[in-house]
Amino acid sequence: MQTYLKKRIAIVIEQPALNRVLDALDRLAVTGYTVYPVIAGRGREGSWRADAMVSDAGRMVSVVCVCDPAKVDSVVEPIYKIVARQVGIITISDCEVIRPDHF
Amino acid sequence: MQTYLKKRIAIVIEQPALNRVLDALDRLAVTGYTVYPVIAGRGREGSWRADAMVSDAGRMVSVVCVCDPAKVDSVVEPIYKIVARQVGIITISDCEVIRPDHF
Amino acid sequence: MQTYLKKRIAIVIEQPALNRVLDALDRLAVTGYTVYPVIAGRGREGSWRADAMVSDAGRMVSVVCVCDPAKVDSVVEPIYKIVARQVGIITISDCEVIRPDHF
Amino acid sequence: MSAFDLALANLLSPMVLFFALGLSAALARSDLTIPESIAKFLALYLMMAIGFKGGAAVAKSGVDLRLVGVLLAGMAISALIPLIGFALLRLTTRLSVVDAAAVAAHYGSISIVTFVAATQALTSLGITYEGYLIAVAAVMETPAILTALLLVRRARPDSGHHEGREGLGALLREIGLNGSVVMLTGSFLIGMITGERGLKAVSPFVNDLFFGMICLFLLDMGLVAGRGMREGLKSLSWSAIAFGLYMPLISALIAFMLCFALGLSLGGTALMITLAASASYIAVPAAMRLALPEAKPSIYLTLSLGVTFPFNLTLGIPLYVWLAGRVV
Amino acid sequence: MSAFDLALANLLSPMVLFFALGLSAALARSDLTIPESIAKFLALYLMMAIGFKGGAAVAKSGVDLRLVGVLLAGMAISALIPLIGFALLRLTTRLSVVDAAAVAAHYGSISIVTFVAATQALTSLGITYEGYLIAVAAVMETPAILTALLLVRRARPDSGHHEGREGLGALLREIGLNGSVVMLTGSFLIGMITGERGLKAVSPFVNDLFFGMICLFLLDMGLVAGRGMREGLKSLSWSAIAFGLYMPLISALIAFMLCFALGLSLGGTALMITLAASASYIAVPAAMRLALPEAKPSIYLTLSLGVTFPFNLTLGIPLYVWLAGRVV
Amino acid sequence: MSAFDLALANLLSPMVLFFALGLSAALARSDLTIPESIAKFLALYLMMAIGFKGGAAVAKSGVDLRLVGVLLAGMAISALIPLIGFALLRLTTRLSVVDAAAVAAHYGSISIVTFVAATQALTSLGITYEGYLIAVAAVMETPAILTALLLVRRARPDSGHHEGREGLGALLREIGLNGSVVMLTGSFLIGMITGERGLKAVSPFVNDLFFGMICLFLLDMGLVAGRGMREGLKSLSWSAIAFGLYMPLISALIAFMLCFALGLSLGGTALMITLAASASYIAVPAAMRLALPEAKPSIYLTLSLGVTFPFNLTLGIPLYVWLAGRVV
Ligand SMILES: Nc1ncnc2c1ncn2[C@@H]1O[C@H](COP(=O)(O)O)[C@@H](O)[C@H]1O
Ligand SMILES: Nc1ncnc2c1ncn2[C@@H]1O[C@H](COP(=O)(O)O)[C@@H](O)[C@H]1O
Ligand SMILES: Nc1ncnc2c1ncn2[C@@H]1O[C@H](COP(=O)(O)O)[C@@H](O)[C@H]1O
Ligand code: NA
Ligand code: NA
Ligand code: NA
Repeated sequence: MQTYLKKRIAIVIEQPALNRVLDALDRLAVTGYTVYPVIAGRGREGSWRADAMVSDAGRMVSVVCVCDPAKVDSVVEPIYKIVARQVGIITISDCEVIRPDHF
Repeated sequence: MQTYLKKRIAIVIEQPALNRVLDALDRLAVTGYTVYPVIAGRGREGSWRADAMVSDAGRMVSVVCVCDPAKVDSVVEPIYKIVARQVGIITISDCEVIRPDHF
Repeated sequence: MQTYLKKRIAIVIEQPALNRVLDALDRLAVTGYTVYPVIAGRGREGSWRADAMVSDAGRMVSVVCVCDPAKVDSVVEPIYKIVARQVGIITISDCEVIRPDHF
Repeated sequence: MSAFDLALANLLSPMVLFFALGLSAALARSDLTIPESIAKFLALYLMMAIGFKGGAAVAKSGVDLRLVGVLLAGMAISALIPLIGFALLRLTTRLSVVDAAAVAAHYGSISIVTFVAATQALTSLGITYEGYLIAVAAVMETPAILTALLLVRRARPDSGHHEGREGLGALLREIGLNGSVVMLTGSFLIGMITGERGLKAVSPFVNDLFFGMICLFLLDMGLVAGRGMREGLKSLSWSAIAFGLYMPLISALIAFMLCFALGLSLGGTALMITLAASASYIAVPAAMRLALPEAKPSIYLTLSLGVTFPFNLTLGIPLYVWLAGRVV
Repeated sequence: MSAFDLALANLLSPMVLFFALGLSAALARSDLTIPESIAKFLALYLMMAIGFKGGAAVAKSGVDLRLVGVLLAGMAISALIPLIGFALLRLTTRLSVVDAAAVAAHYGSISIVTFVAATQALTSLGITYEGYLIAVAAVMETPAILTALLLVRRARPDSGHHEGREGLGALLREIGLNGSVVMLTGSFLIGMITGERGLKAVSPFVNDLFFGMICLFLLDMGLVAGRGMREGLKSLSWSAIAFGLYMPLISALIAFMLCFALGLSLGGTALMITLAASASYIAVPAAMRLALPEAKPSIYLTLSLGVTFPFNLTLGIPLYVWLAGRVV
Repeated sequence: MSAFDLALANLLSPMVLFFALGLSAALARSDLTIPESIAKFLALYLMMAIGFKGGAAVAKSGVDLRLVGVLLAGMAISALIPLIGFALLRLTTRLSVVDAAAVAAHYGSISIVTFVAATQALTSLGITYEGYLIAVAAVMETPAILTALLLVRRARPDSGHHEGREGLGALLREIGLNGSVVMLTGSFLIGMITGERGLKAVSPFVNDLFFGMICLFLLDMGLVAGRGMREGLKSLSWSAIAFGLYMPLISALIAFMLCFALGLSLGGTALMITLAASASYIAVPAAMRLALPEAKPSIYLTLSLGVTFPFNLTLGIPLYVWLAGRVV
């Protein structure tokens, strides 16, 4: 089966800033994204657990966006600007898809 | 530590069609799969949020299946047939494992 | 945008053993991890669904840890010792990051 | 009470106000949400409570022949309304065959929350109704889906292969065993079997809490409807939106005429009309994703949730109660 | 009441019928589910309500010496039953040492839902019971786990290294601080401290809602048990399934004999027998995954949830109530 | 009642004991947890119940001029306390400008659970209070956030660019439309509109269940506070921890003095003092993550949840009730 190389941008970001990331993605030329729940984690800001919180502050979610390798930089840069100020990380990896026009 | 190359097939599919995907995987020669919840997303069908739905229609889940590179085509093809008709995407990427016989 | 190569270690482990994995990661020199919920799956121990359980036994979670390629072995080995005895799998893949010192 | 007084009392009920709260919050983009699992719990609770109470009421009143007639009438309404809806949609809008059939299916089926809101409106007016109406609600959930499938098959005789390996049988099984239908029917049967005695034991749960739980559920419905309006309305044509407003009235009129023959009480008539006028947004959308995946959810969900549900909840119900008064 | 009448009344109670609804839905592959977090909430509620009420009852009746005797008897039963269970399993089935020990641990420990169902059955028969029985339930949760660990160590003296770095101490801490044990014991203590006054304030929550919440919980148990049957039964041998049916009876007989010495009321005796006969499916499975990870969950979960729980809920409880009548 | 008797009665109330249970469980590293969605449901329920009841009370008593005065006083307290808190933090601790401003914002805003616990303490003492205090609670949620932003701007005039594209307007909108504020205000208005009649319909839900639900919520707060203590306290200096203990007293004194002019009843005065003394941990932390992301959540969350909340719940509330007795 013929596949096409794309990039998978994975962002872990604190919940209160999620809308900013999604709004930014909406403004950028990406065809979509998927948001995953996160139930616990540890980073420079220490460890946390969703079940042990009353506020959304400190809780994380994860956004995954598959896009064309040519577009990666134009997507990552504005997102990185948001993430750098908040609690969160960005990773980028390769992936293949079947319908290249979809991404 | 010695590792072995495998393929990671990641499917985002609308909840009502999940059972069809899993049934297909059960019929195929994969050793297992993992289903992740999804809380929000955007695609060609517009954006959605799990917290803002009363029906399972329009809600997504994500299925990840790790399998042998030799088997990828025979797994992806029937799954793609299901996904192509529904709301959803498929991505494939490389990964390494420690117990090659497990996948 | 300049990126740096890291490794992404993904562990699927049964919920009751999660604390052991996290404690091990805390002892190892990793800068953080992210824990994702899992809602269903199939493996050698058969298939399961979170909604169809009353006990945490048999339920899975997924831990993702991004770390330096040089550290992979020292991280995977102790984790593998735990996972090998329990229900669970480990996969390793490449990814890129923007802030290399963060991982 | 005049239709106007009815409407006013309805609009100022806590139920409708909580719906309005949710709607406004969603339209204003507040981050107020009801977690997914809580919304599912509220829906389960609703089915359980309304089913159990209906069953217990039937256990008390006994089953008579009229019950059978009303059940059959309900199924007929559910199966026939989609035909009218489909024809109207094809005439007045540019929806494709599949989209029109999918939308039509929603209007043949029913909305249990609209039903419950109508029962509460009746209760607050001191009007009683036959317990078995809840069984009628249960049997009206699915026939409309079958009609929609037949409509598509007729228009596109080759579409059969789409069900692929799963086949029509598997599809019907999936649809018939839908969780909300099972919960409603099961609770109804348990209520029937355990009767007064059972009802007494669960009464604080299914009766006392009921109103508060519905308020919460309607808050959630408001949030969902508001989001649907924000996202979905722009993709709908005016003719489609108009359909979401006049179709419930057509369905109500059909039920209204049928009710002259059914011999239901005032409350029962009002509920029967409400069932006909209400549109599904739980069972049918899920079934459509399996049976007619090409149909666009943004169309049928927005129409049912963002247009018809708010209309029925606010203006429809008082109108249907008033209409019922013309029958009995 | 004859044993037969008891059984019939029990089978037609809403609780058992909701369990049957869940079971049928799961066996028919309906998509009816109770979200995970709701099931956890129902379990927490159950522990809180039953614990609080037990504690308040003890605050009223006062603590006497008998309480201490009954607590010790409960612990002894929990610690000893696994020995019998283990021997029977090794004799009659092909289960490995580890699997047999893990299964045996479940039968020494208790099922709080079975206990609650028995209290409801007693209440509906107008039979009272000692409030401290709930404390007995709490202390019976864990001794069985220790017995199972000792059984495995005796059979495989080298298995100690398996606890690795965590050590036995850490393991016992993890097991003893299991959430359900903490919730049950904590609520019991709060009930004891705040007594009548506290109970009055929370009564609508812990008393009035109780029956409805249990019905929902049993619906979930039915769904879980049904899925367990569908997936797990095929992997069990007939001799193992038989064990799931006769072992509760053996445990019941042991408790029955002990009860002649304990001087409990009729209701208290019935509950003591029920506790002995019930098998754990929350605390022990989680502990087994940590302490004996080689034991297969498909075996012990299926036996406890898919065989013994349905048996106890339907036929066991009336039998144990009847048995209790032979003691007092 | 002496302050000591008040404190003792408060410490032995089920609410405080459930909080203690959660705290101990978390400190002992038990795996007891309340699922995230249940905690959110409990919070929503709380807002709905307290809001509705407050609104219905105002509908009964009518709106008078005093209401306006008290609302303005509440806003003023909320806006001014952060100034004092900020000055004290900068003087006594090494917190940065941003961290100090963020912490100060929490103490100007309010904790609805502390408020509810105080109402329950009053009820158990047979003391009544003005229904509109809940509206005061709602208006006190956000002014403190604005003060904190102004403090940071003054200290770092260049920091404006940080709001970047979103701008201050968008920020205020996000903060003002926070879910908990919307739920509280909305329910209050619905209570006011539907009055006695509405309250009667939802009373079993919002009144009878209330106490039990609060116990569960406080169990969760205990779990959260315990985890906060375990993880966060070590990163706090002694001077910061001390701030978490004396700041509520300073706020209480300010409210105390203001109350001589407000003419509230005994209960109303106690609640006003409690509101001033309480510190936010839902609305403000979320707002801080958006408005001042450089501020460390480990500082403000630990202080508010791990220090001030437990203090207010156990010792603060009886003290504030006693203080109120000195005013009226
Ligand atoms: N090395 C890592 N691997 C995986 N996830 C991480 C890692 N570091 C941080 N995270 C995630 O990113 C969140 C924020 O990290 P930080 O900004 O370092 O506090 C954490 O709570 C984790 O969920
Ligand atoms: N480019 C993308 N990156 C990540 N997820 C996507 C992307 N496009 C679509 N998705 C996910 O797939 C679902 C269905 O997409 P679609 O079939 O395009 O409507 C969406 O709701 C998203 O969750
Ligand atoms: N081939 C696979 N691909 C993806 N996930 C898997 C695979 N095999 C196992 N898993 C996951 O790992 C869990 C434990 O697997 P096992 O130890 O084989 O029972 C399963 O429940 C799945 O969630
Ligand atoms: Na209809
Ligand atoms: Na037992
Ligand atoms: Na304050």
